[in-house]
Amino acid sequence: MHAPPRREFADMATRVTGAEEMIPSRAKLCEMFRRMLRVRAFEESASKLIAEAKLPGVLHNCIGQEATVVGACMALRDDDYMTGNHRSHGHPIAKGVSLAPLMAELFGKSTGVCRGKGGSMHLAAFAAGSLGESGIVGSLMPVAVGAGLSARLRDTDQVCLCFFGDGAANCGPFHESLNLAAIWKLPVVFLCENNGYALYTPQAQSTSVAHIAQRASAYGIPGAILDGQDVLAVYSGVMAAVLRAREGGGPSLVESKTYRYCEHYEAGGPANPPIYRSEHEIAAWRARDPIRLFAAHLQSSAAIGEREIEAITSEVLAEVDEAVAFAEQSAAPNPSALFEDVFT
Amino acid sequence: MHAPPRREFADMATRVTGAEEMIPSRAKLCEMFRRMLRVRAFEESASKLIAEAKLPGVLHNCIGQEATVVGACMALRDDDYMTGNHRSHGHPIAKGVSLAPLMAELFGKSTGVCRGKGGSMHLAAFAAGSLGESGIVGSLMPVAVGAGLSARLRDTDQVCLCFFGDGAANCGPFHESLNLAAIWKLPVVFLCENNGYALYTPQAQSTSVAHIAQRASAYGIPGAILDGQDVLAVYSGVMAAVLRAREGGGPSLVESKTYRYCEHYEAGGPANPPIYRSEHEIAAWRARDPIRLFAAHLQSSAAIGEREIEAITSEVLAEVDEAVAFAEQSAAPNPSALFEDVFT
Amino acid sequence: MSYITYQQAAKQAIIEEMRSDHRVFVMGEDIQVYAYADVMEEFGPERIRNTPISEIGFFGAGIGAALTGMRPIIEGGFSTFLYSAMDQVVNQAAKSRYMFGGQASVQLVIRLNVSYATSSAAHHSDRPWGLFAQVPGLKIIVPSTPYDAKGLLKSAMRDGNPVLCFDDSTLLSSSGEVPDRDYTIPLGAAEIKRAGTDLTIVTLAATVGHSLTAAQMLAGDGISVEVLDVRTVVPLDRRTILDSVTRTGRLVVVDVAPRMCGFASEVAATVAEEAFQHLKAPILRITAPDVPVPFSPDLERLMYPTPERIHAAVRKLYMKWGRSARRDLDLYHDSGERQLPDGNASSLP
Amino acid sequence: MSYITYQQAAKQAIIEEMRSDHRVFVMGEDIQVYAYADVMEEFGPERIRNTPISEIGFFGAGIGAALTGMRPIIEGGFSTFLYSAMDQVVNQAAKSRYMFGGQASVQLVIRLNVSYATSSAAHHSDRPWGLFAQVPGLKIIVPSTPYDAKGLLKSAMRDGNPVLCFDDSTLLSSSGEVPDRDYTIPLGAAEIKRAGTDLTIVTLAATVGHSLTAAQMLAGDGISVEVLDVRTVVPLDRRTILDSVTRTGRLVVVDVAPRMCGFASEVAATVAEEAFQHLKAPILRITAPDVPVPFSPDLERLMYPTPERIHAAVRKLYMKWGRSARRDLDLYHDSGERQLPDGNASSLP
Ligand SMILES: Cc1ncc(C[n+]2csc(CCOP(=O)(O)OP(=O)(O)O)c2C)c(N)n1
Ligand SMILES: Cc1ncc(C[n+]2csc(CCOP(=O)(O)OP(=O)(O)O)c2C)c(N)n1
Ligand SMILES: [Mg+2]
Ligand SMILES: [Mg+2]
Repeated sequence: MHAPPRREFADMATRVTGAEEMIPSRAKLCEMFRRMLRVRAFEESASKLIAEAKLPGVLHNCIGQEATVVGACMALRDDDYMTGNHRSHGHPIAKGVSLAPLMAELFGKSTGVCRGKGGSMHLAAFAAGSLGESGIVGSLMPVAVGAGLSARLRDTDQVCLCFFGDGAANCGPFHESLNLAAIWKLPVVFLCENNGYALYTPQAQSTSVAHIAQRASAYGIPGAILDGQDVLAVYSGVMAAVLRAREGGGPSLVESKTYRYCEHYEAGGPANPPIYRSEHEIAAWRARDPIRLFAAHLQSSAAIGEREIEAITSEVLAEVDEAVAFAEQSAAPNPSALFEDVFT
Repeated sequence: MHAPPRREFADMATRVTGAEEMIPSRAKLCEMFRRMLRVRAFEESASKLIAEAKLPGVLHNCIGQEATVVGACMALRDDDYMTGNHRSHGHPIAKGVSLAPLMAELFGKSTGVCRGKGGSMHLAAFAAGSLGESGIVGSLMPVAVGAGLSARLRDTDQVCLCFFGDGAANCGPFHESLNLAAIWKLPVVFLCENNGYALYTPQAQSTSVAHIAQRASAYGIPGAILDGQDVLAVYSGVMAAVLRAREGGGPSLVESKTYRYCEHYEAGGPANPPIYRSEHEIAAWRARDPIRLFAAHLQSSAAIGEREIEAITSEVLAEVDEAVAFAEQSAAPNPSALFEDVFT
Repeated sequence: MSYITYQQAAKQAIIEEMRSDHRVFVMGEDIQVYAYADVMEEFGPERIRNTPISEIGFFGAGIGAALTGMRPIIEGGFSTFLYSAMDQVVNQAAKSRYMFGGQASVQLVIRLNVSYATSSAAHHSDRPWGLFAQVPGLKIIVPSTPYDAKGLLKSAMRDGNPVLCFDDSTLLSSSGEVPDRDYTIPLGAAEIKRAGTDLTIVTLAATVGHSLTAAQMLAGDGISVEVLDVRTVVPLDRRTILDSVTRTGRLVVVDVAPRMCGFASEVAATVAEEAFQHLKAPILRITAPDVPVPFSPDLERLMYPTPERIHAAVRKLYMKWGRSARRDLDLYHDSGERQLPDGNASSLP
Repeated sequence: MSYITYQQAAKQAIIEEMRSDHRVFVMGEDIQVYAYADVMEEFGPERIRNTPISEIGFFGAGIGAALTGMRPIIEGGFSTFLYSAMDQVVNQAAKSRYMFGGQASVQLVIRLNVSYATSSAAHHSDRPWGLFAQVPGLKIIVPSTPYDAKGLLKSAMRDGNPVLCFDDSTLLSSSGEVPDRDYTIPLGAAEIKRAGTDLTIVTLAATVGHSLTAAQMLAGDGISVEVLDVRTVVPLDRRTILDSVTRTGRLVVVDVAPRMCGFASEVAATVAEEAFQHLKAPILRITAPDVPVPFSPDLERLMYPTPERIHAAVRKLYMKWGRSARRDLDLYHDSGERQLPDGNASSLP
């Protein structure tokens, strides 16, 4: 069973450094909360739309993993890079991309962030540093290394955050990417969203170590395990790795233990998944829902009051509704677009 | 600098188990010595032949690495499997394949072990368990996993020995193979012939760990570092891994520190290699020549006398001469062979 | 005889083969709980083997197992995942037998889901049978019916060579009569799906059905079309293709794959070489254009040959190059800038 | 103008580009001490970057660097190492621009050594330009002279798209006049290397030279041959090919790559589609047979087109289908079992 993380995981990371950036400002806390809500509301809306057969293709939703996705991206600067995978919507949203062109992309519309050509699995927003998501597991890990290399060669202090799943930790690109980034000391943070499963395969069945982060030792780089349901733990853990990378300390392997509530993917029609995880396990993780946890923390620490939380919530819901309306009203791509963008 | 191993390396492995097979019989010691000589004499002869433009293609010789190659193969049973790489001649010789068809293969003759179609880099002798060598770095590592899997599925207790170089330790197939073998507990022994360089690249420049064997921890399997110039250290170290594999204990990652005296490859014409290693380093390794070390050990331990050593030596030299004569007298492949063996 | 789907027929082939030969086993991601969940009890997790996401690793393991006497089947997932294991497929599976002078047998079947027309975008939509046909040493089957799915797969499993089996996802749930008994369809034998005298359509996979529909429509126009399903790309049944074109004098090749250096090019080139003297009309390729697959269904639906497009293109060709057409007329070729699957455009850049 | 080798010319293109644009850098195995040792002082180890044996890793890193504004050149080594990085090349480099709706530019050049005829056997001898031409989104250049090597490579580096540059190893040490100044050769522009009226040979790489030699020999037979070097496989200059065949009426395609679904198939298909009415003879492909490359020089030398083989095959074709040949004669086709590069055999299995 994929167990919810114990608190000490988070401590491992937060112990690393005490830099100022580690403590988010009130504005940043608000923004974190807003982005977590955006991810969830966006996906819940998309989920409904696809069930109604209003969206083409399939969706890989990350509901339940918002703390990991947002905590990690919020540790980046706007000009930092990010690469993702098939579980794709959360990453650009967390990086700050606005919802309307993302939603339009799910509809395959001309106003989509990729002009309707990428769809759910291949969102990208280069202006926001989002270098793309990918339908091929592990395939953007070396691309992230290249973004880090590019930052070095252009003499900027940009960092690249590379999201990947627990399933990707057993593929060749993982190994080559971590070794390359390590020997070249590149500013890359490899962030494993360990949600316990690759499709229906539990991590323990596919992986020769208990924790993905243990593999850091094979590359002589720091490894950390974070409580992926605690956005602040993720934020500070990833921030430590980002700061290290930015200062020339090289890459890190950060593992965030989290969970997807939903099925591997959603499409129109009934999902009818095989039984591969227990109700008990799902309940245990839902009990530590990242948004509820964070809301409670914000209130108990008096950082943000209930009123503000409600305000943010209704703003986000309105944003999502607007995004859907924008997408629905947008035009389909022109047939000539079929031949555009193959080459410059 | 790639330093000759200290003695403790070997001890790490020999401490592992004290099974009977670990102590080679006198006959086995003779055979080890004979095979080491065969490898060297075969390659020195081939080296001369290619310099005289009597052989097509290029050769990757392993002179200097005989203790590793032979020590490892002698830890196998005849029905065990072995896969290799581009530095290829030593492996089948050490596995017991006779020299004539191997030499004929280097000549591209019809009597070659691969009918002249494989050549130096692609020797194979399936009857002897040699499943092939490969021109693509790392490519036979997953194939070795498959041989181990096959042994398991056929319910035999065969083991597969997988040779690879230090350069292969950074490629995707390495990672996927070790993880697969580990989670499936397959009878595979991954043997890294660490000769310090991949072509002109020193290991430290390409590899994020000091010792390849350290990566064993990323797969939850045993790792060992052996004195690759000491055939008995290699033998016992690999034997420990082989026995473990045969008993269902799963794979091991064994690193044997060794050295190639010659250049990466030899062809007709002057080599003119760039300077990438020091004379001093070469001398330090030559001072621990594996054949001389073993000969000295055999004599000092009174296992084999000088006369016997001389006898074996002249037998081996005669064998090589016969192999060359056989190869030279053999017919070129018939043109129709071009179209044979594409499919069954 | 049972009336079952293409997917069921393929699985039946595998299950029967597993029952009759213990050397047959299956590897792939998530297959234990998914595609083979219903036979786990019979075969167990050793023979129905879940793999990590390690295409290099388990494709290579399949090769190693085959080299040592097993008969693995690899469930490779989507066709686009093949590229992750490309070195194993091209350098090892395809070449080992040759390089090792016939010592090695790579009795291995790799099944791939050729998914397209489902808004999955470019990472899940390749139709790469033409690409792999450039690799000597691989056989390639592309069944178009449940009957063929079972019969070809059985032949592939017994063939002794590495065989890529591309399953057209648009056909997976199509149904047909399939014998319950053991039978095989030889690799390299095309099937004449419909006889005709005026023009030959050579095709494979889902466009076999589309071509038959188009042929029906063309019959209404008074054009008698022969439809040929090659069934296997390698070996390619050139004899049957040439015989047909020798009779009809006109060739159209239909394929959902990109045009450039694809299956359609090979068929066209073969006929232009070996049946030239019988040709009464230009050869026409009706294929997907040379672009990655877009996500938007509004774009993707423009890409593939449909019965209507095949009908229109063949009709147009025949109007210009039919029985009474003058050969010297240079009217046929619009020089459109792009190749759409209406066969109607040149591919000039 | 300097009289330099093909290899030197290509390197000159790269060095000049590195001097004029700091975003250009090179990655590959052992390049610091080998191919680029002489310019290490000028550019340093950051811009001339040694890599581990990690083709997935450093090909992918090249893509990531290109996506973020750099202009990497990847020294990929032998063409057969491409397969190790195939997913990066096909799924990422080729598709990113399209999938991301034009946001991405993958201004990346991947250089490959196409080595053959050197007894290196099947793991080091592929000629896979046709295989990669099946992948929409990749451009492919195949220079045949020092002049082209520099000019095409410069265009490739400035093109803004992923370009595979295949260097024919048999040409690397050939020499020719190369301008010292900056110049480019547009991608997609074939070159008429020799004008002729009776027959067109379309070819690329080393067989350009062989075809020119053959054309010289054929002139002695009274056959006037036009020789066309396509120079780039993608984009393919179909216009020049079609214009030539329109004039000569006969087409022979010569290629060292395997036949099936290869470059020769594409050229043949294009002409059979778009210049059919001008064809006076069957198209002929003179290619390597569809077999892996054997080690033995006695076998390997049978594989590739040579001037003599091209001469003999074209002569034979022309004898039967020359100016006065009767079109209905069915004499031409031997039904040989195998395809040898004498153009003389059918490829029936
Ligand atoms: C190379 C490759 N192999 C297989 C797949 C099919 N596939 C898509 S997602 C997935 C599971 C991925 O698991 P993980 O990396 O843990 O991400 P998660 O879905 O859990 O977020 C698989 C097997 C793929 N897309 N690419
Ligand atoms: C995939 C691949 N990349 C690159 C090469 C070129 N190459 C051949 S041997 C070699 C070095 C291998 O080093 P190592 O694995 O340490 O073996 P060694 O030569 O030292 O025995 C390289 C880079 C190759 N053959 N295959
Ligand atoms: Mg997962
Ligand atoms: Mg080495």
